[in-house]
Amino acid sequence: MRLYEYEGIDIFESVGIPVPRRGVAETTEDALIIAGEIGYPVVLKAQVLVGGRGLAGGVKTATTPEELEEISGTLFNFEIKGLPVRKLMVCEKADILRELYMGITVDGFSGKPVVVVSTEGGAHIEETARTSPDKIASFYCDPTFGFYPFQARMLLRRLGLSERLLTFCADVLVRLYRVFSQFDALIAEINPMVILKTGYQGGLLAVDSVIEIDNSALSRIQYPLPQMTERIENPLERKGREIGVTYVDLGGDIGIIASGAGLGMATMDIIGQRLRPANFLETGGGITEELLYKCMELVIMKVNLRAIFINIYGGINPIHEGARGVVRYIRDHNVTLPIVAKALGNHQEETWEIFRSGGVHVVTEAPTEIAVDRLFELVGKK
Amino acid sequence: MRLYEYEGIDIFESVGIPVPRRGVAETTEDALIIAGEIGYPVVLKAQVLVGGRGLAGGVKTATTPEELEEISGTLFNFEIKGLPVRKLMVCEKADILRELYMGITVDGFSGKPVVVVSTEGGAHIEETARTSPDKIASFYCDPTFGFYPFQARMLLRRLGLSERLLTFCADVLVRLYRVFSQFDALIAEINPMVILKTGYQGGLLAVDSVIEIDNSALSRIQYPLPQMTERIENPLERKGREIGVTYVDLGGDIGIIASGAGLGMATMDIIGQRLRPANFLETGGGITEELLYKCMELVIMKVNLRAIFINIYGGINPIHEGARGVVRYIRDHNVTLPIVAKALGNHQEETWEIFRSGGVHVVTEAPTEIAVDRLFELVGKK
Amino acid sequence: MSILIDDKTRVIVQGITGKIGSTQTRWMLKYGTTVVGGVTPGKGGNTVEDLPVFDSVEEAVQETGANASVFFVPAPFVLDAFYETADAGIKLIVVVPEHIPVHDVIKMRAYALEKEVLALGPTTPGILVPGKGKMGIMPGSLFSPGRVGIISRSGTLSYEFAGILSEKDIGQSAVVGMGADSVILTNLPDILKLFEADDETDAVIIVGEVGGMQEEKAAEFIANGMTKPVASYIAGRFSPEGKCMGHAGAIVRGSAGTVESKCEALKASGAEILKSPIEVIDWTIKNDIH
Amino acid sequence: MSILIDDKTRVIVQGITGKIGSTQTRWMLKYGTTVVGGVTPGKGGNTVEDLPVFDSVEEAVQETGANASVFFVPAPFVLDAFYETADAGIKLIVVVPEHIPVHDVIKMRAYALEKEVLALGPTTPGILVPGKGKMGIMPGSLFSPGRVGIISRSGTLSYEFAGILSEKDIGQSAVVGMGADSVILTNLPDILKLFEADDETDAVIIVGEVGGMQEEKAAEFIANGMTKPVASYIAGRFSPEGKCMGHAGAIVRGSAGTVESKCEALKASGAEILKSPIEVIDWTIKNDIH
Repeated sequence: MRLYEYEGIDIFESVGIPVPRRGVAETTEDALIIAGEIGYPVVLKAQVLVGGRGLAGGVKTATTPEELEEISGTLFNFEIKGLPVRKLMVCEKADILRELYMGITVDGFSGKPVVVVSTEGGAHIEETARTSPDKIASFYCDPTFGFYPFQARMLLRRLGLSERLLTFCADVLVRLYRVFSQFDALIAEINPMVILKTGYQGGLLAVDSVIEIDNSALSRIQYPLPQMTERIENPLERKGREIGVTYVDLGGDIGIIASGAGLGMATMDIIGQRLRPANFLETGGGITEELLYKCMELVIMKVNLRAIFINIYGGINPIHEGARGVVRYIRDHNVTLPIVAKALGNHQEETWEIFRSGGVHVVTEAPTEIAVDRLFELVGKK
Repeated sequence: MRLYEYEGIDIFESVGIPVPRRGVAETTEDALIIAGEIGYPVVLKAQVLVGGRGLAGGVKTATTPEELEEISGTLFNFEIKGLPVRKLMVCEKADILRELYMGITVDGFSGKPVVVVSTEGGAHIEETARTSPDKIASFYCDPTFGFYPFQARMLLRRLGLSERLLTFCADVLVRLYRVFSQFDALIAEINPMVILKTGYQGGLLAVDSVIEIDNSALSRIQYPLPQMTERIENPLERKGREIGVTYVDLGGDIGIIASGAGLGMATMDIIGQRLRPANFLETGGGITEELLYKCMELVIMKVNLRAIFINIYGGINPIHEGARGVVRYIRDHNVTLPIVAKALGNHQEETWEIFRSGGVHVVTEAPTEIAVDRLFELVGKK
Repeated sequence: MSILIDDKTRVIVQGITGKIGSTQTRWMLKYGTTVVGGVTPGKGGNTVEDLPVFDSVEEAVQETGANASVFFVPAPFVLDAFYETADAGIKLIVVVPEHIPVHDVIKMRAYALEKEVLALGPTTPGILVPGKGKMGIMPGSLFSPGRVGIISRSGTLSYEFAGILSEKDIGQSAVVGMGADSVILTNLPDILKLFEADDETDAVIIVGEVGGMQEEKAAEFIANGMTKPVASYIAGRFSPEGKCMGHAGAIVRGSAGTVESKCEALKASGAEILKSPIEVIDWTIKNDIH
Repeated sequence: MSILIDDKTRVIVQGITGKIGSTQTRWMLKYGTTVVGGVTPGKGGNTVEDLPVFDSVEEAVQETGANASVFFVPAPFVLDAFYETADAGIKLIVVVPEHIPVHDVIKMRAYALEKEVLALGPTTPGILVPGKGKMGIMPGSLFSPGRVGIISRSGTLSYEFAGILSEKDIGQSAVVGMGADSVILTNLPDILKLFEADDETDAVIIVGEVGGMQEEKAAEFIANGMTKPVASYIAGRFSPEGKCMGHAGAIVRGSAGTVESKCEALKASGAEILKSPIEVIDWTIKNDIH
């Protein structure tokens, strides 16, 4: 689960990382009040769960209430990469001397937390990584041992940091690791970590936050977090989360239900060569009659659907039970859309029989391509 | 710092250990209200920071409000091992089937946390350890790795626990280890851990707590704790804590100031053969002029003092500065008590000179016995 | 000698008393696997499918001589069970459950390396050696004995490939599910190494997917001296891009992780790229694999 | 060859820029110790007593060839500094500071064992080898070269014994402060072992105190084959009892920890018990130690 910038800043503050004075506004009136308390100039930052906000114009400075009103009004009517702006973070304007980058993620291949720092913070950090790798330093942690200040200092010294800046930045980096660890984060990032012209707050200010929490760990985090479903903008995707499946909304007209992400992606790849997927629903390993009933309901919500393609295997999943759910849905709602199902593995014969009883076109051969041929026969070209 | 039973129970509750319904009363009126909410019978437990309370009559059951009033009145006028009873914990009476013991401490020699469990909980656990060691099982933890449920289960299986009791007790034990670890505890103990006759709260209830926190770690504990000084009953010992020294109040009439606990104990041992120490003040390694001025002030607060014996070494401590503080105090307050000082090490000559300028009897030979001979000459027999 | 599972493999099932654990135990026994017992803390003394259930792995190992374990343990308890199993001396662990926190997985991975345990998963269908046995949830009917090894990041997609091959009478020497999570307990090149060394395997299929660096690293291994023919299919060509926000991952990974980068790396290493699963049939014909 | 400090010992001072660190560096240099530099993070590039200050131990070791370190680091930062120092390859660490949380000490102890570091403290006056050098805070003037080893749990009490001996012209081979905390980084028997093996030591004095099991364990070591004469003084005979509440410690320790139990164990092992420090003089005469 991705956190909003302002939520991350609150978390940074709770572990003692220096952060700007700020407030969150849902209206221009709120923003005016907050700015009044902080004092002008203030920075207005659109809160959206997507990267590249700054380059897209979602961050503006206001030096007077009048300017703030204008900017705030614009931002609240703004969309960034298709996402509406519902909240603004209003914060003090930092007196920037330099900008650093600090980020922690899990390296998938080594299976270790990796701490990345750079003297060139800001929006272009990935480009810096490519063009000036000497300005980036990284450290792979032992997940059992953790990450200690001496390791942070060794890392930061590779960037040439020294004196108070060295120990202060090391302190922040260790606190960022604490966030990473206590919040089961996949990403914990401060970009930029601002070095101020003044000594205020120890001379450092974390003016942005990126925190993504591992969904599998949400229930064990000892911190009040919002509901995961609240922050899914797409209503169909939200419903998918609610019933416990992965649902991705797409632009086409063929509904896809698959068990397993890999099989689902392969199915999309095969279908996508000739037809356009409307969505992609991956059941995971928890198929029941009830679940597939709900999956059908969700997939069919998509308007202009021309057909449904079901691709499931009986390994951990009792696919015969799932088939019962599909057929029950078809009967309850008199579904007339063409449905093609490929279902193999444990209980396959029983599953075929159930599907056929509901008018589903069953394919019994292994290659998904053959089943998609069948689908193509039924619906024709796009 | 030792915590009161009720403070420990609150902490147990915060980590999910099942605990009884309860309240803390400072008056009989409070106790009646709490008992009314819980329902009779209730157990009244005197809150004192000393062991052996149960055997000393500090725990009583009340079955009616009248009985409660009588017991409460008695307990509030009670002293246990010299400590006044200021608070009672009023709690629901557990329907006891069996009592277990669970405790975690640090083993000084191996330097490892050791988890101790027994099927014979209650006040006589130490005797059980001597007479029936087979009813006790213990496990030495790797401090870096921590303590996991599977280890708790292995330990508890050695006591013959099985089925739900095995997994539930393992769960409690791991949570107790979390308390031990997060609170930098020297001791974290549940005795008894009650197995209830009913399934209420999973069938377990931690009805007593012993938690002692490492004083050196108090500042880093993320939990609202009382001030250390608040719970020192003796006003002189409390003042010692406030000025940053160790002060132990004793029954005699010779004041002792020493640098270093070992030297201090040896000094008491030597003095104690012929005279009676009034107190024992250990400066630690932070001697300054100001500190010794305050030490003199504290030691002299003790009534009926006949003499002061100072035994200090100049290693980490600037003893010449300390001597200045002693002499300044003598002058400011026209102290006429005989004072004997042995002071050796760095800056010793300077120290002797300063002491002599204040009328202190200086001994320059190494054996403390010789200095105590000098003290004996000055004050005679007890 | 097949890889991972052979005649000496004695399997215990952790979480055997759960619904999935008991069902899958039945399927494993039916497939001929030497399952010798199960573990569920607090359920010791019971039996499931006539197998003894123990409270601890230590006891299970002592009583049954088990040397391999397959997990059907609820996600929050997997880390604890993993430590217990590694401590009990078991050297092959298959972690079937999904939704295990990544921060737990990285600890398990470090522990496995330290204790020299070969562990697969999480979110793996397990291992199946046709005709010998299986640890996990692969549906036995789709597999047949033969000489092609399959390594897959996806469970059901591994069934798909085995199914396609089996229908054409091309059997498998072993099918290994690595696990679908972003961090897995044993990396792809280490499995590839087992197949390269296995005298019952003639060729290997890698079934990968978008994301991570496993396939790129596998390509390095292939380029550095894999002698057996390799075919690879990478799923996710038409998958919508994630709304990635953090830079840290991108900095660490560089350009790796896309279907293109994986296919390029594998192609450069000499592996055959399959654009669609069914192309695997042509590959076997071309390479005279049967 | 003296124990712990010899001609090859090159010492760095961690926390050298602090008040105590710089003062004690001056005393150590004055005593003839080979101090080669210091470390204070963020103060690299400065000098103290003409010695270079570095930001990290790694750098200090590279630049100065240091192989030993003495800590004057504030208590909250000691654990971090200890890990850093052990990782940098230093094999002798003296931790002078007091008030270090026990939970930190047990982690340091485990790390020292893993990395084969000999560490003393916390709350230790350090090590002094008369005429050769010292690491820590012992006041040099009280010590003189000779052939008696002293191991002490208490700082100032070790000075007392050295002072008493030196006044009678009985010198010391080395004086080792183990540290006064309930958990220390190296246990008493391990130091005793060094003196037993040291050809410059003829006899050993153990200065103990009430509490813990160090002296009882030392008695075991002595009984199991220590060949040199040992005298022991245990402080705390007249100390008031602590208001102990928890049972766990008592269960783990049994009856150990009292002055009586320590004296009994040491006496049974063949050590001489000194009832008062001054009795050490008679012991040296009786055993012809000079």
